[in-house]
Parts: sequence; C-alpha cells; structure tokens
Amino acid sequence: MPKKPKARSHSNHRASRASRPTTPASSSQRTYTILDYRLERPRIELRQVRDGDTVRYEVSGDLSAPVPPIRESKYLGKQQCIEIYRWMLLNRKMEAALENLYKQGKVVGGVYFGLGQEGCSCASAYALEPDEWLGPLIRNQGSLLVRGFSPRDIMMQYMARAGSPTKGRDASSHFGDIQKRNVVAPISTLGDLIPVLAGVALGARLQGKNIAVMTYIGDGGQSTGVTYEGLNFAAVQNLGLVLFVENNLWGYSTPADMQFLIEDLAERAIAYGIPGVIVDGTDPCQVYDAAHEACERARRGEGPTLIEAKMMRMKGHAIHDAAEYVPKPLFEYWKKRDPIARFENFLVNVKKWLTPAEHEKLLAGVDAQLEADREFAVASPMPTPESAAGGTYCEEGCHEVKPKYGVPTVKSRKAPATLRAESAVHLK
Amino acid sequence: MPKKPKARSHSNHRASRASRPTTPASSSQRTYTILDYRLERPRIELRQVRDGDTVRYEVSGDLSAPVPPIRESKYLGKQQCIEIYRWMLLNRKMEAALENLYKQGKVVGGVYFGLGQEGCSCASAYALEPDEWLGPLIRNQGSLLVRGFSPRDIMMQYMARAGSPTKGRDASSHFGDIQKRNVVAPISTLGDLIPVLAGVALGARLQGKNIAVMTYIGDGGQSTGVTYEGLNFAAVQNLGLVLFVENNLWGYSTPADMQFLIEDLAERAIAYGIPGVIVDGTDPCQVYDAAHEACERARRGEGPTLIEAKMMRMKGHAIHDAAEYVPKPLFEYWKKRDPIARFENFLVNVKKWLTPAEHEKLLAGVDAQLEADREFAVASPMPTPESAAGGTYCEEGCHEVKPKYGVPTVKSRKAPATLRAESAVHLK
Amino acid sequence: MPTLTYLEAIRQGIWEEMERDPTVFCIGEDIGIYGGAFKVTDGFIDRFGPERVIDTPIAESAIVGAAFGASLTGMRPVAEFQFMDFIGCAFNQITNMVAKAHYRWGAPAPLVIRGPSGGNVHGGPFHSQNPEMYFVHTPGLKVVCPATAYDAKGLIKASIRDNNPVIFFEHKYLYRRIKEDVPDDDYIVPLGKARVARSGRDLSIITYAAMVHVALEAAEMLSKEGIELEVVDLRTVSPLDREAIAETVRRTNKVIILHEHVRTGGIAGEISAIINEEAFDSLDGPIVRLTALDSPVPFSPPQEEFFLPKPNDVVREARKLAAY
Amino acid sequence: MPTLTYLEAIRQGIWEEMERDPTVFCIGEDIGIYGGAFKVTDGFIDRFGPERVIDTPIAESAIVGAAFGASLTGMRPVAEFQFMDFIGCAFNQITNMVAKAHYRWGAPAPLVIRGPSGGNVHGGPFHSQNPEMYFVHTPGLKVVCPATAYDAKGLIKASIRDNNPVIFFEHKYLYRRIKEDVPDDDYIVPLGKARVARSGRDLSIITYAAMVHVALEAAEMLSKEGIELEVVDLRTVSPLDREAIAETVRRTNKVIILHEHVRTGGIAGEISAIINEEAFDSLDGPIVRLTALDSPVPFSPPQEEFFLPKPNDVVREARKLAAY
Ligand SMILES: Cc1ncc(C[n+]2csc(CCOP(=O)(O)OP(=O)(O)O)c2C)c(N)n1
Ligand SMILES: Cc1ncc(C[n+]2csc(CCOP(=O)(O)OP(=O)(O)O)c2C)c(N)n1
Ligand SMILES: [Mg+2]
Ligand SMILES: [Mg+2]
Repeated sequence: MPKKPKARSHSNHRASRASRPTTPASSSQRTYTILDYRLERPRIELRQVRDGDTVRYEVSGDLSAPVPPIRESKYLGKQQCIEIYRWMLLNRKMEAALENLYKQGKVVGGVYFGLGQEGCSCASAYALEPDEWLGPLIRNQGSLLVRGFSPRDIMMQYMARAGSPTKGRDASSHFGDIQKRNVVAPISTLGDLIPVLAGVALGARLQGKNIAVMTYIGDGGQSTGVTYEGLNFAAVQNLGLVLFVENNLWGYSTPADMQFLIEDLAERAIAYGIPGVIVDGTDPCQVYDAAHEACERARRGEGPTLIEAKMMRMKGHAIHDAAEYVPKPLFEYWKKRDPIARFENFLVNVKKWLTPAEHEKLLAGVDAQLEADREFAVASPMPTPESAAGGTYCEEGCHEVKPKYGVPTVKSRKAPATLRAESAVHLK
Repeated sequence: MPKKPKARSHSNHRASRASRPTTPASSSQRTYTILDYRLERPRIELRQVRDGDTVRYEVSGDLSAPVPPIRESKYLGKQQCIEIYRWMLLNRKMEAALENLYKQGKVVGGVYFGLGQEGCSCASAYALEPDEWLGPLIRNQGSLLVRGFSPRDIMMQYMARAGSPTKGRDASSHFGDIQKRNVVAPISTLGDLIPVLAGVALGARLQGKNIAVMTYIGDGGQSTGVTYEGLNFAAVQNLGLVLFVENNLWGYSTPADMQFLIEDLAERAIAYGIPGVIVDGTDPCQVYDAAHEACERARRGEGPTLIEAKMMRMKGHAIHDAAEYVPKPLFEYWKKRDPIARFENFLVNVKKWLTPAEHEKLLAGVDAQLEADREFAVASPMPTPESAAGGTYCEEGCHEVKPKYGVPTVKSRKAPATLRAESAVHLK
Repeated sequence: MPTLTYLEAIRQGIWEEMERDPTVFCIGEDIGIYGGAFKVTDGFIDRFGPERVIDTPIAESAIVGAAFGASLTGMRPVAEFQFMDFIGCAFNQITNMVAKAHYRWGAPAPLVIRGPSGGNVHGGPFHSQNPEMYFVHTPGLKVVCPATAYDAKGLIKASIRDNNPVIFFEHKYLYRRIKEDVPDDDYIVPLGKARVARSGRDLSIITYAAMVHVALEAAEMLSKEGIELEVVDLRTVSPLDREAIAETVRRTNKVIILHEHVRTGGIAGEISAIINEEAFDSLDGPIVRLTALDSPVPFSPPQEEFFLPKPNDVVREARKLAAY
Repeated sequence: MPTLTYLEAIRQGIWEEMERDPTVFCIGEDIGIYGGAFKVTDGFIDRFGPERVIDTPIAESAIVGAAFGASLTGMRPVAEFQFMDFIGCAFNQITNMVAKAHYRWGAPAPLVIRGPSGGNVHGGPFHSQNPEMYFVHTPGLKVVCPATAYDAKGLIKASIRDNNPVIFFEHKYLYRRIKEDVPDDDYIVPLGKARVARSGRDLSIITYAAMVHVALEAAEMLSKEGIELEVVDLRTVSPLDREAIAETVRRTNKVIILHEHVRTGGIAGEISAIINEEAFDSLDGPIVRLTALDSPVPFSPPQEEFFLPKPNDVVREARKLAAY
C-alpha cells in the first residue's frame, strides 16, 4: 500500500504524530508513545460476583495507596492556579446549591454532578482562548463557568426558568452561545459533539484561522460510533480538536471495564494516528498542561489530540441514583484524591500561594456570588405557556449568518464551468 | 482506574491479547504485537497534485520492486491449495462471464468485481466450518462460492431472475441463507454486518457452542462508526468474530490515505485490545493461515481478530467506473502481483502439485461449470410483476424459528420474581 | 388477580417469556445489576444470569446488530433502549438491515426493541420523544404502544413471540402512574388489534398510549354535557387495525384523532387517509387532528403542558365537531 | 437560454452559489477528483480547490456533524450523500443535533444535505429509496424535492441561502432524463411554494418529484377522454404549501395524492389531513392515494414497475374518481 501519505497539498501540514510507531515495520513489535503525566497508577480490580441471590460488583487491589502530590505545572503561574481553583470551587459549590434547590423542589427533572471532576472541567476549559470553542457534556458545568456563563444561567436551566439560556426549552448543560462564548450546546446522545467541534475548527480554518476546539466524552460515551467517525475525521482533516476522554470509571451503572478491553483509553489514539496523553483528572495542573499542549498543537494546525483523564464519578449518574452498584471502597479510595482538597493543600500549604486569610476570602467571595445568583435565579419567572411556540425555524430577520473569523479568501482558479463530457455513472 | 479487568465470571475466558502492550505502563513507550505475514512491504506514495486546470493523483516510490513468492502455508496441504485455487478461478471466470452478460445487456444495474482479490475472498472463507457463518461484502463473490452458492445463483442475482436467491428482489452479493449455508445477506451501508456477525456468534454461544464468524470491511467502509461499535462489542463480549479488513487502496474514488492517518489498518486492533494481523491479500496461503488461526481462536472462545489484507482493487468501483483517477503505474505494479497467476506458478512450477495437463483439466472443468451455469441462468425466467408483493412480514406458518445449535441450557437460580422495593428512577 | 403497574406488567411479561422459552434473552445498557434506567429488568440478572441479561457498551447500532445476528440463529432477543429518543443511533441498522431482511432474503428477525418514550415527565427534548412514526413508515417492522397494564403484559409477550421485528414503545408517563388487575398467568394480546376503550355514539376519538387516558378523561367530562365519546385505543400502530378504525367512524360519523407526537407527518394523517378510503361516505364532519406542536418537546413544565394535547383540548374540539 | 438537464441545473446552482458566496463549500464522499457518484460536483475541485470541495472518509455522521459545526461559524456547507438511502447513518445527528438547534438554543444551521433518491432505475432496495417522510416528520428541517431542471436550480440556490437545515432530494431518475431551458443567471425558487404544473377543472392530483411527470403523462391521456387533471407540484414537502393544496381542492373538488414512497405514513396521509382541515366542505369524493407498495423497493424490473405508481394507475383512479 502507499505508505506514509504525504501531506496533501491543500490540507495543513501533517505534523509528526506522537503516537506513530517508532519500531521498524518489519518487526511484528510496534512501539508508540503515550504521554503519561500521572504520578500514580491505581492498581485496583473490579469484578462481577454472585453473592447469594444477587449479582454485584466487588473491588480488590491496592486500595490504601498513598495520595500523590499535585504535579507542578510547566505553564501555570500563581495567579492562574488560583483562578482555576476558584472556578473549581464555584463549580462544586454551585452543584451543592443545585442539590439544595432540588431538595426544595425547585429543580425540574434531575441534577447532574461533576463531583470529583471539577479539576478536569475547569483546568481544561481554562486552556482555551476566548475566540476558541467548547462543547461541554452534562458533567462539565465547570467548563461552562470558565467559558463565561454564570451560575445563575445554570441554575435557571435546572429550574426551567424563562431567563435560562434556552428560555426554558432545554435542561442542565444543554445550552450554548455562538455569539460571544463560543459554546456548542450538547445533545443527550453521546459522541455527537465530536464531529461538530471538528466542523467548527474546519469552519475557522476555511476563514483563515487555526483554532483549538475542545470537547469531552466519557468512558461510556466513547463506545459510540460517532466518537470514532468524528475523531477520525478530525485526524485526516488535521483539525485542532482537543478531545478529553473523561474516564470516571462508570457509565451510568456500567463499569468502564465493560466498555472496552484495553487498559487505557488513551491507547485508542494509536488507531487514529494522533497523540494520546494520560493525565490524572483530579490534578488540575496535569489537566491544564496536557490541554495547553494540545491547544498549541491545534493552533499550529497540527491536528487533534486525545487526552484521557482518569478519575472517578463521585456520585450516582444523576441525583436519583444512589450508585449502590459502586463498591464502597472505591468511593473511599477516590475520596482521598479529591481534586479540591488536594489543590487547596497545594496552594495553601505546599506553594503557600494563598494565605489562610486569602483563602477564606476567596471562599467567601464564591459563596457570595452563588448566593446572589441563587436568589436571582429563584426569583426569576417561569416561562409563559405560549413561549413553547415558535422558534423551530430561523425566520426572516431572526439571525444574520456571517463568518466569524473573516470572509474566506478564495483562490481564483481556472476551470470550465460546464459538466465535462458525459461520463458513466452509477445507476442511470 | 481498575486495571486489567478480570474475566467476568459469566463471559468466556479472556485470552491473553496479542496486541496488548508488553512494555511497563510507567514508560511512555508502549509496544504491541502486530503479526505481519507479508514477504514484501510496498513502498509507494500517493499524493494529490494540481496539474494545470485539474487536480489528480500521482504515485511515486519503489514501483519496480520484484514480485515476492507465495509464502508456504503452515496448514494447507496440496489438495486444499488446489481446491482454493479452483475457487479463485471460478471466482474470476464467473466475474468475466458477468462482464460479458453485462455487455450483452442481460445484467440489470451494474457489476461489482473482486479482480485481484480472489485469493482473499476464497482462502478466507475456506477457513470456516460448514456450521459457521459468513457475511460477505460486494466483492466477496468468491466467498459465496466457497460457502456453497453456485455461479448460477450469482448470475441470476445480477440478471434479476426469478430463480435468484432473492427471487429478483435484491442484486449482486445481497443474499444469504440461514438454513444451510449460514450466510448473512449484506446491505449496502458499510460496516453494519460487523455487529450482526458478532450477534450470530453470541446466539451460538448462548446455545452452547463457540463458533467462528467471518465478515469483511474495506479500507473505506471501516471508517463507519458501526465498524467500531461492532468490533468493540465483539471484543468485550469475547465473540469469535474474524474481521477481514480488505485494504485494496481505494474506496470508490477515494484513496485509503484519505480514510485514516495510520500506516496499517491492523493497528486499529490495538484500540480494541484484540490481535491485529497483516497479510498480503494476493497470497492465498497467508490469507488462509491468518484466517485459520483466527478461527481457531474463535472456537476456543478467545474472541475476535482483525486481519488486514493488503491488495489492490484492479478495476473501478463497479462496471460503470473506468477508475481514471487511479494512476496507471499503480495498476501495473499490482498487476504483477496477480493472485491467480502467482498461485498458479506456485502450484504448477514451484510445488509441482499440478502438472500442466492437470492444470488444463482443472481450467476446463471450471469453464464447463460456468458455461452450464451461464446457460441455466440466461434461460431462467424473470419474476412476475406480482411477485413484488408480499413477504414484507414473516406471516403465520412461513418460518419456524428454532435454535440452530441446540436449545440453550438454562441455569436455575433463585431470585424473587417481583420488582424490589421501589427505587428512585430517571424521570418519574 | 394481583394489581400491577404498567411497568410491572411489562417486567412480568418479559420474565414469563424468559422462564418459558430459553431462546429469549435481554440485551442493553445498564440492564444487569442496575436493572435498567427504569428498573424494567430489575432482578433479571439475579434470576437469569449475566449470560441472558447482557450489559453492553453504549453502542446502539451494535446492540441492534447483535440482536439481529442472534435472532438469525433462532434466538429471541429483547433489546432495551435506555430512552427511545436514542433510537436514531441505530436507525440504519433497524430500517435497512432488520426491517428489510424478510422481504429481501426470507430471514425472519424475531427480535424486540423496547424502551421508554413519551413526554409529560419534564424530560426535555431528548427524553420525551415519540419517534414511532419513523417506524410506522418503515415496512417490515411492527410498532406497539400499549396504554394499559393488562395490554402491556399481553402485548410484550405477543411481541416476543412474533417472528417479526417489533418496536415496543413503553410510555414512561404511564410506567408507575397506572395500576390495574393483571392476570398472573400466560395470556397474550394479539398485535394489530385495536380495542374500544369506551363506547359512545356521538363521536369517535382514535388514539393510543398515554393519550388514551387523556381521551377517557375528556369523555367523562363530555358525558356530563350529553356528548358520548367513543374511545378507540389502537394498541398497535403498525399494522393498524383498519377495520376497527372504519367501524367506529361508521358508528359515530365524526372523528377526532389524538396523538402525542408532532403533528406533521403524524399518524393522524395516515388514519385520515384510511378513513377516506374505508368510510368516506360515513363522514359527517371533517376529521379533526389533535396533536403536539410541530417542535421539539420543551423542558419547562408550562411549555410542555402547552405543547402536549390535554383533556380540555379534546373537550373543546369535540364540542365543535359535535355541533358541526 | 441554455438547455440543461436536471443534474446540470443543480450543478450550476451550487457552482453559482460558490462563486457568489465564499462561505459556501461542499463536503462528502468522492465529490472531489471524481466529481461525485453522479458527477454533480464534476470539476468543482479544479475550480474551487480541495479546501472547498472536501472528500471525506465514509462516515455520514461525521459529515453531517462537521457540516453543522462549520455552519455555526457562519459557513454554508453543502453536504452530499452518495445515495439518500444512507441517510439513516446520520439520522441522530440530523434529527437531534441539527434539527433541534434553533428551537433549543437559537443556533441557525444554514446547511444543505443533498443527494440522489428515488427509484425506477433498478437500483434495488438500497439505491432507490425515498426517505423524505422521516424528515418531513422532524420539525426544524426543510425538505425539498424538485421535479424540473428550472426548479432544481432555483431551489438548490434558495436552499443554500436559507438559514435552516435543508434536506434536498434529487431524483436520480430525472438527473439525465429531463432537459429544459434554464436561465443562466441568478434566480431562486422560494421554498414552501407549490406550483400548478398543469391546470384542469375536473380533478386535482397533488404530487412532486418524478411523479409529477407520471401525473402529466396521465393528464395527457385523460385529456383525450375529456377529463381535465390539475397537476400540483409541491416542490417543497416541508414546509407544505397548505394554501396551494386547499386551493386546488376548492377548484376541482376531487383529489388524488400521488407519491413514490411507501404508502403507510406517507405524505398522502398528511395531505389528506390538511384537506380535511382546510377544504372538507369542498370535497365531492374520497381522497385517493396512489403510492408505492408497503415494502422495500424490489430490484427486478418487472417487480419494480409493479411496485411503483404508473401513469395507467393514475388514469384508472382518475376515471373512477371522476365518476364518483
Ligand atoms: C447514544 C446514547 N446512548 C445512551 C445514552 C444514555 N446515557 C446517558 S449518560 C450514560 C452514561 C454515560 O457514561 P459516560 O460516558 O462514562 O459519562 P459519565 O456519566 O460517566 O460522565 C448513558 C448510558 C445516551 N445519552 N446516549
Ligand atoms: C455508509 C455508506 N456510505 C456510503 C456508501 C457508498 N459506497 C459504496 S461502496 C463505497 C466505497 C467502499 O470502499 P471500501 O470500503 O474500501 O470497499 P471496496 O469497494 O474498496 O471493496 C462507497 C462510498 C455505502 N455503501 N455505505
Ligand atoms: Mg463515565
Ligand atoms: Mg477499498
């Protein structure tokens, strides 16, 4: 077969791919690079066992391993670390507020939590520039905050208020903004955002700019075919997609082990010929560094990166789910790896970038913001019934569609405008 | 994350995976095994170039490399090699007959050819047992012959005759047989057979038997999401799927290089945690050996194998397509690697398993069979118009559905028949 | 006779079929230890084991493909979709591979694809849809939409025994809201047969699933005004019971068709055409459609209520039509 | 005015839009050097370069997803499906991601999904389908099905300029079979407006795409018997031109609806319902449906001919209805 495809003249330069084999093709052994930023590699096994009348999951392994330190970032300075920490706090506390609103019967439907994953959501989104794009999933409420939505936006979504970003029409993180914040609203079916974000990068490139676009997929959702189609499309088109595979060990009630046979989802990068990276998703510095490097690659027009973030979903699938199927020791193991507690320790005790007083002030500021937003959201009205109607189509005058990064410059080429001599075709 | 998932008690033993990394997880280098049976590795590059007013493909590289010998099989004896050779001849000559029928205006629609791929179709299907299953694609007409369909069946399909396996209702290789030949009829959309064949293996396993099931996908078709879903499902369920990825360098007019970034499609096996194998698809001995080993794995209940067969589609996509987009030197290069000419040389000159006289006789036998089938097919009637009606549903008495491999034995387990205490659910 | 919810009735129906026939098995997401998002298969893995209660990766095309493949070997798979809203992820597999198998190559495909559909639970645009029309419009499939617990059990059992692919829509609003006496023993409700849920002489309302209860509520209200509604519950939307449709129109001469899915291209159109074909001369007034709006299902309760047809809508339209 | 085939007219329409508007680009399988399976984009890569004529892997969900993503940045992608039969491979992306975007979050999605559909070319079950109803039943999409070369050009241009997702079905039977004078300049045919392809007083036939020509042929035959058919070509099947439908019924009082896709759940049902709503009192006879059979499209010519509606079927039904 034709080997090592040269860059086609029209597509951006195909960068050397970090995951391409370095061993000679004549051997049957092939070696690939998977960058692994972690400072520990959990050794825990999960299995399905029969226990009397019932079937359940059981864990074994090194459950008492010591908690690793935060890995110092290559790129983040003091101020940035504190900012990320603040987003993480806002993320967690906002979700706690949502839980309360739910208990007060103010939330419509359920609540989804990113508990234990705040570092991943916030530090990843933090790596994007304002004119770049993000497509969040249900647990990436932190990413939405970083992109400039406010807690009240999310609260109003959950309470189905008229003032919510979707005006009551959709729930949870299902909203976006193509004007200012450059966020694509997710849909429920998993994986569909991946080609969409690739397409956003394609649109920008056609307008003359290589941008980074970021989206997420879970250990469960990455089993969907559209994940494969989308990432492969980004790879062959060399589009600046940064895909975070958030491996939080569970997809609803299904353990990650039942979604795939490989050890690390980052290994899937090999199949696309793109770089694969592993980070500890509970360490915001690792998350940021990997995200930043992937974004920089994207901006250089070198194509997509797959980053697997390892962590644990610390609640059930949504508020209705007590996650009884999860063996308790697994929660305990990961509880010790809480991203906020560890980052606090890093900032306050290790780096001493925050004095206890400054820390208190920061916490108080977050609480105050949330309280104000909560009050605003709770006081805001429900939509009118009639507001359900209309808007299915973009009508005359409703939106102006124009290129976001500049009118594409079009090369002028000679070519006949008419169909060439009738050629044979498929089915006449 | 929980590492190295143990075999869940209920699924068959998870065999050691040939493609799992052998390097320690702490390094960022990972080494995998991709078995490569080839005796040569073509070094040819394809690129898109602008040429005056038009854009076209161009090849460069080692186009004059010597033709490799046939690799001696570890498993095939004389009689079996001759049988495979006969199937290959029947395959090619049948397609030549179809081309003639087309020129005579007897074929309805187009004709699809497996020219240059006969060794792959025939030797792969030859590795299956009669009670195992196959799902062919459009170019695997040879596989259908090996499974027990006759040239007349295929001729009648192309001529849309009443006596065709689909009674005129479908075309080309779009037919199957669940009674005797255990063939699943393909549909046009590519990749959909993969989970279906996995499901066949699942059905057999539930009935107590691990069988091998085989299907094919092209370098183009493997880009579909369902390919990924199906193969991953087979992997996690440990089902005996043997997937031939027929990399014939083109998917309609699109070069394989535009479908994926990796060098070998066998590398995708790494992403599923299953063995990946490469064979020269023009060498039936390599094809058979890889198929046989994969089938044996399947029968031992050790799960799926991905085998990439490298070769070249030696005609256009279908009879209407002159393949003008293919650079001529590529055809010339692969013409020298014609599977039939090389296998003939192997049998007649290298192994001397066929004397020239025996070879002549074999050829004559094939011709005679084809001539008889051609006559039968041409003389057979078209369906009546009314035969279009009915059969959309399986009506009372039309089919008996019963387990093919024996009634599943059911383990008796205690468990309450009623719903447990009302638990919280998603959306009440 | 025990009192069962609609959900328990479905669960009992599948359970009984698995007890009765070793070729029946379940496949889907989170159906094992968790028992499914709505707990329809709660306890199944304990009783039937993980071999017959297969938790899959999130891969709907693989689920349907594997179910079809297994059915070719003589198995009777019951595939759960966590929400029927996700059925588009397996659309090609269902409409091209499965639906056309028997016509093209004589392969029966005795599989059931089942899962929750329908709104009124504030599920928003992706957890409230009623995608049944896509499958009604696909020859080769049967489409079943029970409205009562009794029917739910009888229809799921009939669906599992059917030699054709059946898409079985369970209305999630009804799962735990309706309860009735359901026989403990083995019975089926045949596919393709409607039932008269309430007899009436003045006008007919043809509907199914959750809307049957909306119609019955309206009938109660109208009865007090002296308007007697006949409520026809289709039970199976493919094949449609043309006879039952024609009969009720011949009886009452006026008809409202009520459905929860969006208006354009909905089943009301098909039924209008059938009535034209079978009972045009019996019509004493225009056929009236009462449906959801032509939009996604909105999330916010006041919006969703506005979006869905309600008993008051039926009352209003029935009064108008009665006076026509 | 040059004489163009239906295919050339579509090609010219896209070409002109790409000349006019640098945000328009094409994406699909084999559309570049090869110019597409039917050569609609023949020569485009030479003129517009591989940047704007993007050959993709075989991955329909990725194609639609990427087109949608690009549209969010203000581009106007034109995505080709090699055959519309494969649209099920992107069904979720189209019906859930794209169609609901504007309603849910106010994102216009100015993209066109276009490709060949329709039978009568002996393409068999997977190269002959008319899947338009799936999209007519999906709010948020527009569905366009031209019958003439003039309309094909004007409608593709209007579709590209529309700020909504448009599914554009090109009837492959017409690609090279019809030819007519098509203005060389910039014109559009607005979406959502039907046209009267032939005026007549006795009865109306409402149809679109290839069936317009079947209707016209039948009209010619019937005219000799003194029955004057009015032929309404819908041009756009979503949104439907309710006004034009009602008007023709009010004029002729009798109506046949003719379509090439399968009967059950077809557009004839929807139109029946609309007629009931808009013009019930004008009806002097039952609404008649003439459609394909409820099965996959068979491959063999005698079978396919039997499967599809033919001019003789129209003549037969028109005579009956005229005498009603
Ligand atoms: C295609 C599809 N199938 C099924 C679902 C139902 N579903 C919603 S979330 C979920 C689990 C997702 O797991 P994962 O991707 O690991 O994300 P996590 O919830 O762990 O963040 C499932 C099955 C869905 N949303 N989309
Ligand atoms: C999902 C899908 N999209 C598009 C097509 C149209 N199509 C038929 S064959 C083909 C090329 C297939 O290439 P490949 O898989 O390499 O197989 P080959 O023809 O080379 O054997 C295409 C695009 C299809 N059949 N299915
Ligand atoms: Mg997860
Ligand atoms: Mg190929």
